Amino acid sequence: MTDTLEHSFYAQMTLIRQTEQAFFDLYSRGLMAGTVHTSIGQEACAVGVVAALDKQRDVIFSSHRAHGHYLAYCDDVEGLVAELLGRHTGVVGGIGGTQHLHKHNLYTNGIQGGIVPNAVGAALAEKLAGSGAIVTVFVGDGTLGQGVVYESMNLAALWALPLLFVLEDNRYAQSTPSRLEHAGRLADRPRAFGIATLDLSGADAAAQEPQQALGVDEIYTAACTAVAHVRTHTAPFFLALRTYRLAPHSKGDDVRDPAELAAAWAGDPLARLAQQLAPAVCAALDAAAARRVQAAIDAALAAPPQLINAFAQRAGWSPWQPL
Amino acid sequence: MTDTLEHSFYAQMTLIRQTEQAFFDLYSRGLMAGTVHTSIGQEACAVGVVAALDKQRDVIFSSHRAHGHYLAYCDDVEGLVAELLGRHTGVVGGIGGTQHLHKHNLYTNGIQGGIVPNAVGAALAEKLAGSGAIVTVFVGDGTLGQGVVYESMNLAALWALPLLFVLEDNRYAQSTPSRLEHAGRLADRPRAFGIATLDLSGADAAAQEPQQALGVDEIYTAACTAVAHVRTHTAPFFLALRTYRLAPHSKGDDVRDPAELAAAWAGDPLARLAQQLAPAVCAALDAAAARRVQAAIDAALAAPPQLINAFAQRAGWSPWQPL
Amino acid sequence: MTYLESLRRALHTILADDPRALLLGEDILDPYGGAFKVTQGLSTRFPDRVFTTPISEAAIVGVSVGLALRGWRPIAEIMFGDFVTLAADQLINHAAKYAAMYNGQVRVPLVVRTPMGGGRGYGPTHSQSLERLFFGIPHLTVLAPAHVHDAGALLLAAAAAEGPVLFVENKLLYPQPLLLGAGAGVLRRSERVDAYGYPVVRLANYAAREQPDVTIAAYGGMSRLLVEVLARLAAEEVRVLAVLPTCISPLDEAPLAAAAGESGRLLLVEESQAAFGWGAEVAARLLAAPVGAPGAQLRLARLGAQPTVIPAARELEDAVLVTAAAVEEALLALLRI
Amino acid sequence: MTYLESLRRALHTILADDPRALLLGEDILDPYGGAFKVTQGLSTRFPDRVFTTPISEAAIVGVSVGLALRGWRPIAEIMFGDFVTLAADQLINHAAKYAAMYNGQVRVPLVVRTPMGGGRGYGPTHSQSLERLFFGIPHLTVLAPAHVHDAGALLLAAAAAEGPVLFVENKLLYPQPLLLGAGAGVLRRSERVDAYGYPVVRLANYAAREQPDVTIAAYGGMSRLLVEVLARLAAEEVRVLAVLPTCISPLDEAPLAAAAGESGRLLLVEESQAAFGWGAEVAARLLAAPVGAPGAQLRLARLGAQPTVIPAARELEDAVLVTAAAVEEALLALLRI
Ligand SMILES: Cc1ncc(C[n+]2csc(CCOP(=O)(O)OP(=O)(O)O)c2C)c(N)n1
Ligand SMILES: Cc1ncc(C[n+]2csc(CCOP(=O)(O)OP(=O)(O)O)c2C)c(N)n1
Ligand SMILES: [Mg+2]
Ligand SMILES: [Mg+2]
Repeated sequence: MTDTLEHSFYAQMTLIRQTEQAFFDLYSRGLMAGTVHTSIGQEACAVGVVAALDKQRDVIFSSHRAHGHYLAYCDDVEGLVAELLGRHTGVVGGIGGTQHLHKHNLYTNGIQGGIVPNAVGAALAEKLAGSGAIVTVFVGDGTLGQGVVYESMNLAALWALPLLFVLEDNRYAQSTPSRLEHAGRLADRPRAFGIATLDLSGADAAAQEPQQALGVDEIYTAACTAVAHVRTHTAPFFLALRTYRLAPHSKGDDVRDPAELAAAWAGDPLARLAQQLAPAVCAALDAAAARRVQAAIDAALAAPPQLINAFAQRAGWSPWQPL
Repeated sequence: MTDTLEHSFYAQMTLIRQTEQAFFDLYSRGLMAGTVHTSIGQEACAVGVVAALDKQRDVIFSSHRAHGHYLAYCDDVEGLVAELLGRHTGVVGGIGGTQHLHKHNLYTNGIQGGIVPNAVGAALAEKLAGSGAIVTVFVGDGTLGQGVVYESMNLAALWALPLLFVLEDNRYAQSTPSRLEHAGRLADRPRAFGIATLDLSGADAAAQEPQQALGVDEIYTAACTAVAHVRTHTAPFFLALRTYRLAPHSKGDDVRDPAELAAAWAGDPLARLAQQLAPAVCAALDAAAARRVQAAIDAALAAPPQLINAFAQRAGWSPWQPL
Repeated sequence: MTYLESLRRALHTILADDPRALLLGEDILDPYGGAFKVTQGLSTRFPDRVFTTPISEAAIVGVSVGLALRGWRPIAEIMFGDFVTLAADQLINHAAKYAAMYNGQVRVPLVVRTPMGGGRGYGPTHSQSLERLFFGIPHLTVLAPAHVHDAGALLLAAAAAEGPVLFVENKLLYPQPLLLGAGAGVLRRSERVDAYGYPVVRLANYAAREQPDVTIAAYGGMSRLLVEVLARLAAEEVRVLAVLPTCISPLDEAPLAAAAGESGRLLLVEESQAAFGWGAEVAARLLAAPVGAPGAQLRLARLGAQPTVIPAARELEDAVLVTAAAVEEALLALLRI
Repeated sequence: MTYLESLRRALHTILADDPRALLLGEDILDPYGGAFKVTQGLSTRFPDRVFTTPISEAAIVGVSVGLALRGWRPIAEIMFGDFVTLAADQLINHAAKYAAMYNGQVRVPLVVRTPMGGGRGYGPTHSQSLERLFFGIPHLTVLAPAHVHDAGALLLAAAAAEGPVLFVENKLLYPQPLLLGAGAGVLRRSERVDAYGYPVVRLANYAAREQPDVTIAAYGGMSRLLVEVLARLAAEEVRVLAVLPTCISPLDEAPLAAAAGESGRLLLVEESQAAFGWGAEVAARLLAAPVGAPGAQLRLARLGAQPTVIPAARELEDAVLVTAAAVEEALLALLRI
């Protein structure tokens, strides 16, 4: 791990953290509507995995908790903030909102599991095109409840597709602990389909005691191995990561044991990374991120109102004619 | 294996064989319409597994290739033949036809995989009722392509349900060999969900050389173990059986290598069982079965025409009033 | 009592009264009590009969079908109505098929509850009204209470039904107080039942001796807009009769035809796109009446969402979905023709 | 050339002309060439672009969506139309959503081909016409050729479309020779295009200078019955104009309205249950025309399957599904009102 790399990781993680904290703030001030799922506590997964990818050509799919993946991939805090504030300057014009993002080669959708076969298709697309690109799909532990995920594992293995599954195992799906959702050890599932698997989830579904979320350096190292496997062998890989969601599932809907939460905060990967760096460096990176987030918010709030006409035209209806 | 048991197995298997051969005959004579999927060559699976069940209380789900399961379960050749001949005396009045049978505790449906969560629900029903009954669901190798099968495995294991999965691995789905459909070894999939598994499928999906279909005695012994596990532990079990479909997928649509087929016919489990018994016994059992099948056909063909009115009334519409 | 409380109480009643009643769904255990809190308190009170599930919508419904086939009375929750697509096969090819295809020898008494509708900025995959997929599917009943109905009583009826029911709740109605009884604010409310025995409510913003100028028919979440529009138009002395059924499919058009006949003008409003929606069937039945019959004289219009995705941004969402202003405008336009 | 051959040739043309075209589906490899043989010859000719799949309908469509998003032109086959329920989520919440919800920044040019319809004794889960689920879904086009259309040409058009298309074939039409050209047997055939550019065919069983007594509109497999009924009624000197669109949803009602206007009487026929079906939307649009306009004078009737499962037994299936006799009867009844 070089210094520069760690600085870059910290810069990205603090940007994600501050962007998402700003979202909570904007909600409480009534400036944002709808819902939001933050990756506070899980930034290391996004940053560590995406750092191992080739951003020029690789493809990413994610779902409801994708802000971190988005920022790690394209650093477009302005487009993201404007999107969540419902501005036409948002990356998808305020139409998709938090769960439905797209920029360059990144795609998200709010239906759990549904993106996984799409990612398989994208991996087949790259393989057929001989582009050398690989596809990464981020899924949560709860999302392994969806049958189509297994249809997808089977196809990815059967057709030897360049697809990296990243499981962000935060041990909860919304309010429900993994042990009430899953039988067996999650990482055994891709293995059963013959998919090479690296299990850093740290425990089987039934284990009780909280464990520490992986740090960004561990994730980056593992992701490099995983990416190399996928790219070299043109074959899928499943990377299971232990992580923890420090914020509520969406907003305020947290029923987890406060002691468990406190312990998890004590192991916050962002804070742990900060301890490896000089305090001044962190402070400077924090401040820079804060300035960018604030500027993005200011710009978004100042953006002109929605361009209903333009949207309507693209979507194929006229806002001036009733059906 | 007692003599009586083997006689009984032979009697059932020859009844299934002759019933299904009669179906082909009825088709070629234009007396039957629609489609049919016979279990010719796979009778041992039906007979061996169902013999291990408690027919008074246990529940069975199956799908498109269910005649064998049906006859092994309730011996109702008359109701089955009439059903396939579209008579109102058919077990479900000619409405369901070959793929949609129901009698007592047996249910079939023609959507691959869809019955599996239904079987999970039935297993939960029996567990909640404390009936001591177990549920058996028969699936083909191809059907493991359906995502809902994995949702079901997960739930059966998570909730410790009395559910026996029986995989009839005949290495083909319709025209497609298993190696073009599946990655990895099929029996590893239930194992990944923590389901106790007995793999008598004989090979992983990629193996090429045909192997001999299991005999009814091997299947019965394995099924007894499996059923005991499910009933004693109130927990799911997965029994993977090597078998072979000697007839086409439905009618005439066979594209398999004739040499492979010939080899499989040489290992026909029904013929192998016959070799263990006295020829006179077999001949008597064959003749008895033939008489029953013929009588069932005669009765069905003589049955009065469809009772459209009765069906309409039950289904909630009037045949005499247009919509 | 709110719409949500009424539904929650009904679930308590169902589980208390029928030992065969079961609940299944994602995140339905206490203290969370479901994403929209409709199941709160139930897992505490009936711990053995409330099952939180994995995120497996197909299996949730599929398991419920198996339970129903085997004598239980499952009530399944699909967290957002948008996800019923994942259970479409179980609903259409399993739940709705077994009784008829087994020649009436089994029953599948199953309720699938789910909240539909937009207006909360949840974006394209969490705001739809996809009950339309199930309209006209034989042997499947689609029920949808508005907040002018006794939502809980309807849920009790659904749970007592012989066959499968898709029970459509509405996200924006959850916090609304029910408008029941003869006087619903300034509106006169009356109730009857349709041919299937399910309630149909009429709201009038004019005196009993008067005739309506125009009739409006809608269901589910649209009641929020109707109540607002009727109150506003009362001030402008536009007499509006609203008619709100609860049984959406199969359709008994008679109560709607009767209400429409009183004014000779009918506006059909639905939250989803109007094309191929509920209003299409209502219109087809009412207008295809023999020439000379009252129906054939009807002036009729339909209103629904714009035919595109439901955007997350509030202003765009308002532009796509039906608003009270749009309802009012459509009513006034209908009065002019 | 049969309907089936026409479709098969079109697939050959598509794969030959567009190197980005791909096929996916169950059992589609040679020598089997698909359950209904529509894909025969393709895997031999284009071995790298024809993918046989596991029995995973959701993934078949989901993978196709991913391919389409990334620049390929996938054509997926669902073996029986009854199984589209399993792909409903991918069609509705993925294929039809991406372009609009990403603000027009992507395209999903995807064709999902599938055979619908009964009449072959396949029973309740292999005989339905479930395209109805997808009517009115924004940004999803439902196309359905009849045998009076150039089925293959329509498939070429579907493959060239910008967005997702559900392409509905019909099992009983597969062996039928296409009826193309000006003279389709005793019937006069003419063709125009609707507002979306898709063909609408008119068949008349009377001379060019005559007016029809009655108009009949239908799509897909119903063409088999229409051709039969028109020929028979010609002998009885009942002049019938049949109009058969290929773009079922979204609906351009204008060609149907024009044809209906010529006789003043319209029978709408569809293979699925009529309630909440295609005819409902047609009827609603035609009849809701302003009072005084020609549409409002229309005498209209609908005909569809009985609202129950489609039985396996031949006699029962005939009793549930629409038959030529039922069409004829409905036409004659409509002539009497
Ligand atoms: C098909 C579907 N079912 C349910 C939901 C509602 N939902 C959104 S996120 C979520 C939990 C997801 O858990 P997990 O996959 O572990 O991801 P995490 O939220 O922990 O990041 C649920 C149930 C959904 N969006 N899609
Ligand atoms: C959901 C679904 N997809 C496709 C089919 C068509 N189909 C019927 S049987 C079959 C093959 C099943 O293979 P397998 O499960 O191995 O059973 P086998 O026929 O070998 O007994 C297929 C594809 C179906 N009935 N249901
Ligand atoms: Mg999680
Ligand atoms: Mg098989």
